[in-house]
Amino acid sequence: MTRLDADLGHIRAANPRRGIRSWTLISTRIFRVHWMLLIGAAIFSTIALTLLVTPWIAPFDPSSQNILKRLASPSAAHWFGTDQLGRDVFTRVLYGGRFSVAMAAITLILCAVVGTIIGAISARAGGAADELLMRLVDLLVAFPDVVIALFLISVFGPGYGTLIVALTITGWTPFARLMRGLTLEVNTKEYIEAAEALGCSRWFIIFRHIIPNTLGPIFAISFLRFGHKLITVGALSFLGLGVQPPNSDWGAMLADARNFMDRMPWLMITPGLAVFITALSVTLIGKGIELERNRGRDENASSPYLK
Amino acid sequence: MIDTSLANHRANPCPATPMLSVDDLVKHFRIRGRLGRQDLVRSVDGVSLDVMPGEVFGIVGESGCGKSTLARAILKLTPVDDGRVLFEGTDLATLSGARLKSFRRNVQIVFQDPYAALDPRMTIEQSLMAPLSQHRIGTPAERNAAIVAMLHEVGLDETFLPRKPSECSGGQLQRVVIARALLLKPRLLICDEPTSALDASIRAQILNLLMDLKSRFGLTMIMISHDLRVVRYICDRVAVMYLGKVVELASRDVVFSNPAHPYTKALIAASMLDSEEVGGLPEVPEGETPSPIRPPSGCRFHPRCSRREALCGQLPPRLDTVGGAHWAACHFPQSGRKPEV
Amino acid sequence: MNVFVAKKFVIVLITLLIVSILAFLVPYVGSDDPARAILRARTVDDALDPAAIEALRAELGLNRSLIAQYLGWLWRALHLDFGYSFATRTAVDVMFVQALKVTSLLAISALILAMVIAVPLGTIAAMRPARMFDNAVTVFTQTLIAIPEYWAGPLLVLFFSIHMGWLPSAGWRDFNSTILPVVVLSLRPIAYFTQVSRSAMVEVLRAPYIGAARGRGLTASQTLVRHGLRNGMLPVITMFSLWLTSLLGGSVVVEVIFGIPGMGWLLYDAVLNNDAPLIQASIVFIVALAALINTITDIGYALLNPSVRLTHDKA
Amino acid sequence: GPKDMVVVHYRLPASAYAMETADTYVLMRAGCLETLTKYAKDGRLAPSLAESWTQIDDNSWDFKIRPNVKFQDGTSLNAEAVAASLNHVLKATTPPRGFTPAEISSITIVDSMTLRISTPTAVQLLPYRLAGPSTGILSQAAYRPDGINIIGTCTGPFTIAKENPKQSLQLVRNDNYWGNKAKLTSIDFRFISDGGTRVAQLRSGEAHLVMGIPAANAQTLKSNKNLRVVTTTLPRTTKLVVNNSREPYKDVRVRQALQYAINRDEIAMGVFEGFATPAIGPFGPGQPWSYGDERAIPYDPEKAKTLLKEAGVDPAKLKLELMAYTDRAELPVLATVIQAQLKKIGVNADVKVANWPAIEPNFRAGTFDTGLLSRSAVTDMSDPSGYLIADYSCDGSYNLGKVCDPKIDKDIKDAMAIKDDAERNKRYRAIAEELQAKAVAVYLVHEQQIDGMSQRVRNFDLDQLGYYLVTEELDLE
Amino acid sequence: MTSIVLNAKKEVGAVQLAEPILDIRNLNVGFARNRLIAIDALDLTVRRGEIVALVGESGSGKSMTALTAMRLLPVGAGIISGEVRVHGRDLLALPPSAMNAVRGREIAMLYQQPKIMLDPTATIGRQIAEPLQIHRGLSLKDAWPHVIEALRDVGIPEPERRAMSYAHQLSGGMAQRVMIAAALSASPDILIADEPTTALDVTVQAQILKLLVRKRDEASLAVLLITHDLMVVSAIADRVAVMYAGRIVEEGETRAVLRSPRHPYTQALLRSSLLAAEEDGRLYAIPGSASAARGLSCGCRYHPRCQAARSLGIEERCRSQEPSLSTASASPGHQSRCWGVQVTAGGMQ
Ligand SMILES: Nc1ncnc2c1ncn2[C@@H]1O[C@H](COP(=O)(O)OP(=O)(O)OP(=O)(O)O)[C@@H](O)[C@H]1O
Ligand SMILES: Nc1ncnc2c1ncn2[C@@H]1O[C@H](COP(=O)(O)OP(=O)(O)OP(=O)(O)O)[C@@H](O)[C@H]1O
Ligand SMILES: [Mg+2]
Ligand SMILES: [Mg+2]
Repeated sequence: MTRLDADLGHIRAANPRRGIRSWTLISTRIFRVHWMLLIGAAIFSTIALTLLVTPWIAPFDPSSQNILKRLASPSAAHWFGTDQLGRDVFTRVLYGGRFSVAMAAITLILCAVVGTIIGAISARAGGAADELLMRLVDLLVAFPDVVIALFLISVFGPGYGTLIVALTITGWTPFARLMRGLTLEVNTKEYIEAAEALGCSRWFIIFRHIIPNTLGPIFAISFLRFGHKLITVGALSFLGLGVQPPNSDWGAMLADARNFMDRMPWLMITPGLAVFITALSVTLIGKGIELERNRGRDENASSPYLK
Repeated sequence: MIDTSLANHRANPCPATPMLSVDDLVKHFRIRGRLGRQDLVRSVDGVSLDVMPGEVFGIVGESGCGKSTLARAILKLTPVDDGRVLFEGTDLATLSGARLKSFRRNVQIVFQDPYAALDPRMTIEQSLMAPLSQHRIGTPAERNAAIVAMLHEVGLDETFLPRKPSECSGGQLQRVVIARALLLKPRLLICDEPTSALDASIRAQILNLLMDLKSRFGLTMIMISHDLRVVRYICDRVAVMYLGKVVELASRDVVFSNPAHPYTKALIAASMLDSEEVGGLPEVPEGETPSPIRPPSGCRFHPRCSRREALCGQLPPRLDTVGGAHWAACHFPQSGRKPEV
Repeated sequence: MNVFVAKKFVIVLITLLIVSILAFLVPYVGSDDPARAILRARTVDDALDPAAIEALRAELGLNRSLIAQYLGWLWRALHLDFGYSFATRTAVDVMFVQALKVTSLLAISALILAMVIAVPLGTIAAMRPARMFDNAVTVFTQTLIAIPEYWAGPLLVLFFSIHMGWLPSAGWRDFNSTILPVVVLSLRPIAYFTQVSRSAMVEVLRAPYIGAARGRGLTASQTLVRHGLRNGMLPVITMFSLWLTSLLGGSVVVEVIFGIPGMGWLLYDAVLNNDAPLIQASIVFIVALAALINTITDIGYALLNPSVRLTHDKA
Repeated sequence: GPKDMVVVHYRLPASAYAMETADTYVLMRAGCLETLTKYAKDGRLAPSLAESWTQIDDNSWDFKIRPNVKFQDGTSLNAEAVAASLNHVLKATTPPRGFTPAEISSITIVDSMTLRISTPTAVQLLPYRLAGPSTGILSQAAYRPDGINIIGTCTGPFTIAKENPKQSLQLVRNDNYWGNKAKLTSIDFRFISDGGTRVAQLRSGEAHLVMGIPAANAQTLKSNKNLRVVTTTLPRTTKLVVNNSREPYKDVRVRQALQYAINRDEIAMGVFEGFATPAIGPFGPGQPWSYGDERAIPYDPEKAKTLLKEAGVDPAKLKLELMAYTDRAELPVLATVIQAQLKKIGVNADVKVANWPAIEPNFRAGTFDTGLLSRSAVTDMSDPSGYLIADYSCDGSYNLGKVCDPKIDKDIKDAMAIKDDAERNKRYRAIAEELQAKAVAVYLVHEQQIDGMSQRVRNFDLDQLGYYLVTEELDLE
Repeated sequence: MTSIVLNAKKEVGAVQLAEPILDIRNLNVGFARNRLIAIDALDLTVRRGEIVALVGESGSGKSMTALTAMRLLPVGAGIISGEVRVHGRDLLALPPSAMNAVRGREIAMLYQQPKIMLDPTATIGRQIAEPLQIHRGLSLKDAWPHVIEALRDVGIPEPERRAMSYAHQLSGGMAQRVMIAAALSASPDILIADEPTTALDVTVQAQILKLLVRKRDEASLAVLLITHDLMVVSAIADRVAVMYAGRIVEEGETRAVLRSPRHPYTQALLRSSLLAAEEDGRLYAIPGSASAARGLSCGCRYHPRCQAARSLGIEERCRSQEPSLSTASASPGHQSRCWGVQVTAGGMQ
């Protein structure tokens, strides 16, 4: 042992380090990702895969009725029991999930694309255009997304197109805000100025500097918003404005189940749990990405001033 | 080598046409607080100067006096409000597209903070490759060779190519930044405080490097600094700025030995250049540089000036010659010894 | 300053004008005839009398041209007369004020509850970032974000009202009846406020002036109270106002689940009934209120954070 | 102790208690609003604010106003007050059906306690119409220019002390009531539109009496020892409207095939949880003009197939469109059940679900095959003629099925002209049989009103029309 | 100009044996995680009414020394051994609560960037009042006259109005004056100033330094002035300690150290910091970098860069053995840590 080690060992004794948390270490050592990201990704990919192969693995036809076996409790045949028409709830949760998750994904991607483009334009254009766009964002924030969706549905009638448009109209704002902020921030960086001074083209600056430096946060927020989208899609269905019967999704199943709430709590617990777990898994992914990005920075260092 | 190049410029201090001339340049920033109210920051407020081919032109002044803004305007990195910048006779305002691009090859800048000047996500190699590929210089193989050669030129080697900026020290990064600027073989290099973020020992290394490169590449340089020692060592001519204006402009020796403007004098005194003499604290003007948002009327230095008179608060002095190539913006310039060259 | 205020005022007015035009058009673009919708809401008989529909259209002025209707509406609106709700025949402003009272009580209680929980949580997490407690708080907030209100609401009712019989399951009468909706509505704000106050606090606690305060002899807790919280609260305040603006339109889901006569329910009904005056007025009202809240926040923010104050009296 | 009861009503007042609207039902059910006549338990007409009435000639009736009745604000009830009330509703932009200027020519004061109502044509049923909530009587103070004031303006056993908009009415006993004094001292009369929430209020003990229990919950409530579920058969039938003007449904055999293809028991059980009666025809059992279950149509898919074959319709090629609106929660479910049942005779049904405003235009335009409809045969009078004319006469205002049969038209007209009640009802019954035989629509179930209450509730006795919910007799143990 | 210095010297001479206020003994501080010893067996004394300058290039451990004395070390840093005595009491042995009572009362600190050292949301008056509230138990109201007085004392015009303003309304120089007022408001005995003028304009730098000198003279304040600027040292310091890679390599009276530096590092530092052209027209730059010294476990930390060792031919000794801090010249208290000095005994050229 060198003198350095001996001396520093002295600190170690005085300053006992916290114990090694092995499970988080496995995640960071083996997979090189934040453990939240790992857990979220594991859950979400399982869910996504299950929903993808639902038509092949679902034990029943989602609309086959059996009045005699209605409102049955969970059993070996019906894992989540049956609903008031004797349909298999497990099957319906799977099929409902296909709709919920697909709807959330479609609107999310639209929101991300629209919002990112508008945000970037707003930041680069500046001036009146910027002011106008940001006022628009303020305006949209003042209305709950469900209410705006309601307006649109009242105008254009219910339907998947309306639903997607409604959720996109209200959903692009966080992306635009974030992108605008990021672009403005990156724009002030000296390396952008340096690239300009070097005669690099605008596209080079956008694609090599701005996008790589903004994509990470956009990616993280996309996952964080995914959960939100899933819940909003469900809310509209819950209010009877989303998915149209005889199709069903998690929100609509919850609305139906409310009438049987006390008699068959399973009917309400399972679709809700499905929304919850799916939303949680994606937000964990988003949070994981965010924490991962910040890991190197001293973001995580605690304050030296409060000992 | 350096000696000869310096000697060259000394021999012919004033060739007929300036390489760069800045003509009554004005740059005001509009700023707005959260609760509104627009303010004008008069960062550069009527600056004129000429830079001759081959010389090292120094710009000194305290923080916020507009040095960097002037540099950015010269590089056409920021639009100007008034005045012109001519590079070899061409008005920068007329440049765009391909002509702007070729101007970019002629004038380059080295920034103060090397960490900020390099994209943290790019490797050194990518950062160095960008100017060459953007200007379509050479084949990929030639570009590689040029990059490696330039790294050696600045005292680094190819082991730095795959590194990210976070894996290098400040001094090393500043060398990379210099290498990147020189890859385009510019004729004018603007150094905006290239050493102020660096340690004293590294500062000397970088300045040595810059002087080496200047002679090897035949560069004309503008050296921006608030450190009079750097300016005294490196520059041929010096402009002193105060609150967006040039207050004194002369050859280095004249400025240091016979400053005409009281601010220049104060700056030299406060910098405590002659340190071998263990001495006390110098007498310095009271107060601090006012905000460029509401600069004082008349001579901008007058509230702090020990020699002020009524006139100073009313009439802004013009930058006028006080003897040959020695210019000062002062109503009552110091009438001192004649410059001893 | 005055120029700025005037300018801001003009911007708000122009926004309101544009919004009012859009708002005005909304009920007329739809497929459903307002007169029909109203009549359906009023009568017990499923069959609607065509003569009655016509009479109602005439009474409501729906036969006039859109421009005439808009100008008439705007003129009355300028006199603060927003007309009567088609469906309920009550003065729109009266309904609006009633609903707004309820919603603001609901929203502000939920947000204050969220603050009370979130700020200490965020602060404690920020004191030792990336440690156990912080990670637990992060997972906790993610969990809250992932809980749908329309699931949490019925579940809480199932447990607290139906099984235990402790709390009312719906309505907006007394203190007890507000507990469940406020709690459900506060779930997401708790999560977001915690996240914001945590990251703000991490920043603030590492700020040099905290160290300088310790250097003057303040204890850790004195420093936290005197210099930490105030600075750390700033982003939370911004977030508070953002949430408040967005909850002005009511939380539709919570209000519908718990039968709370607030803005969300009002708007929901208005849209379902195609109640033109109500839709129009509430859009304009909400935008105006949002502008008001934004301004108040700006001022409040300036009071707390002097560096954004108007004064530029640099020495 | 103080008898304070919580009653939950399923529908919110939507029109600020305007007298021509359904909001008057709320006032009536709250034990506040009273009418000149009322229905007795046996469905016959009984005196209320009118002591008696006599028909003067074909076109006019005299009503003797009950003496010594005071409005809750202290003013006295007299012919003038009644005339003012009735004239008010008559003058509304959209007066209630059966009490419009077209049907009432004048209301005159004969003396201070006698009122004469004249009609342009002979109307046998006028006294019945005066039992409808819209013809309820309020004091002068109720009629304000900005709407109806409901506080202290009724004559009923309960006074509205306070209104919490969209939430509840605070009722207190009217100690000056002209009839028997109410047993309860005060009532919290709440409005909750969500069925699940209403049930939760009952389950949690917050409410004592809940009007309108969703069928889905009734069974659970029934099994709860502390609760009681009371059903009342409503004059409301859920039917499958068939577009009589469209191929191939023009053919009576095709419509009959649909009648046989549907298993009404399964629907009543599965969709309505047993809280509905399988339909026997257009009118449910227990109404004076309904026939027994002898004409109920059995579930017979084989017969349905045969009928289709006879009509020359290939079930596999029949792409039947089935509309259902969401405003009644059970209809979409019902649609999926019918879809499954039709599948058994080889017919593929295409279910289309939307809210009523989106469905209605299709009904009106006749651009549909079949659609579900929940329809009440009587609204505010004990006579089905309005329903029959609107729904089944050629130019009926609500003839969604596009039924047009001159014989039916004539039968209805003839029946209405008959003065004798018994005879008239017999003719209505015959029309009902005819409708069933001609399969103008497929009648599915007769709906029931399901009300739930705590075992402590006494003397709850809701009438078929659902008018009298809170009465002076209602009590809490 | 020179006269000021001579005056100062005279006084120092007079109080040569003044009591030590801050006495750092054999201090070792390190970062276990980075395997780095930041301060290595450091001894340093600051006496009453004396300005001691601590110089050295970036990363040599100057700030760590200051923070250790304040016991405000960054996370991960640990004190391995040593004592920091103030008035003879070892601060490192105090319980944390007792340390709160010492900070601001006995020992205070000034930082490099005054503007970010002030809470942006509190008036500067409040912040100056804090030490009075904490240490003297005064209410804000009672403390206020002292606050105004303190502001006036550090040369801020219109102190009544300024006390109510916020950090962002101040210029850098003014903010540093406020920081001085806050640091000194509970009249501590020693002020540790960590590069107090680096972020300021040169004309303002002289004003701030003047203020420190005045405080030393008027209040017999002991000042530990951390800087990398030798010109500042020469202008105001009574004594100077040169730090290299965590340890003191030379120490003595300012005039003696700067006029006749003994340690090769001090010499090189002096030579390079002047930025004056050498004979060849180039600037002198210290070869190599200091970071290498951190890895060394024995020998002189400077030996990889030391030309003197090579020219004297004592490289072997320098590599393997650690020189001790020993008297280097006739000047009293002038010591250096160099084999070369000890070998030649008379000093080097
Ligand atoms: N983008 C900008 N927007 C607003 N004001 C600006 C902007 N850039 C510079 N300024 C202001 O212009 C003035 C001059 O700035 P500049 O950066 O040119 O000074 P400088 O002499 O380079 O100072 P330093 O020595 O600190 O680098 C300063 O007051 C600064 O605040
Ligand atoms: N938080 C930290 N974590 C790890 N190492 C640190 C930390 N702070 C300082 N160090 C290390 O401790 C050593 C001494 O640092 P210190 O800040 O005392 O240097 P300094 O002499 O004040 O330098 P400067 O002139 O740049 O302020 C350096 O090598 C530095 O890298
Ligand atoms: Mg600059
Ligand atoms: Mg330091």
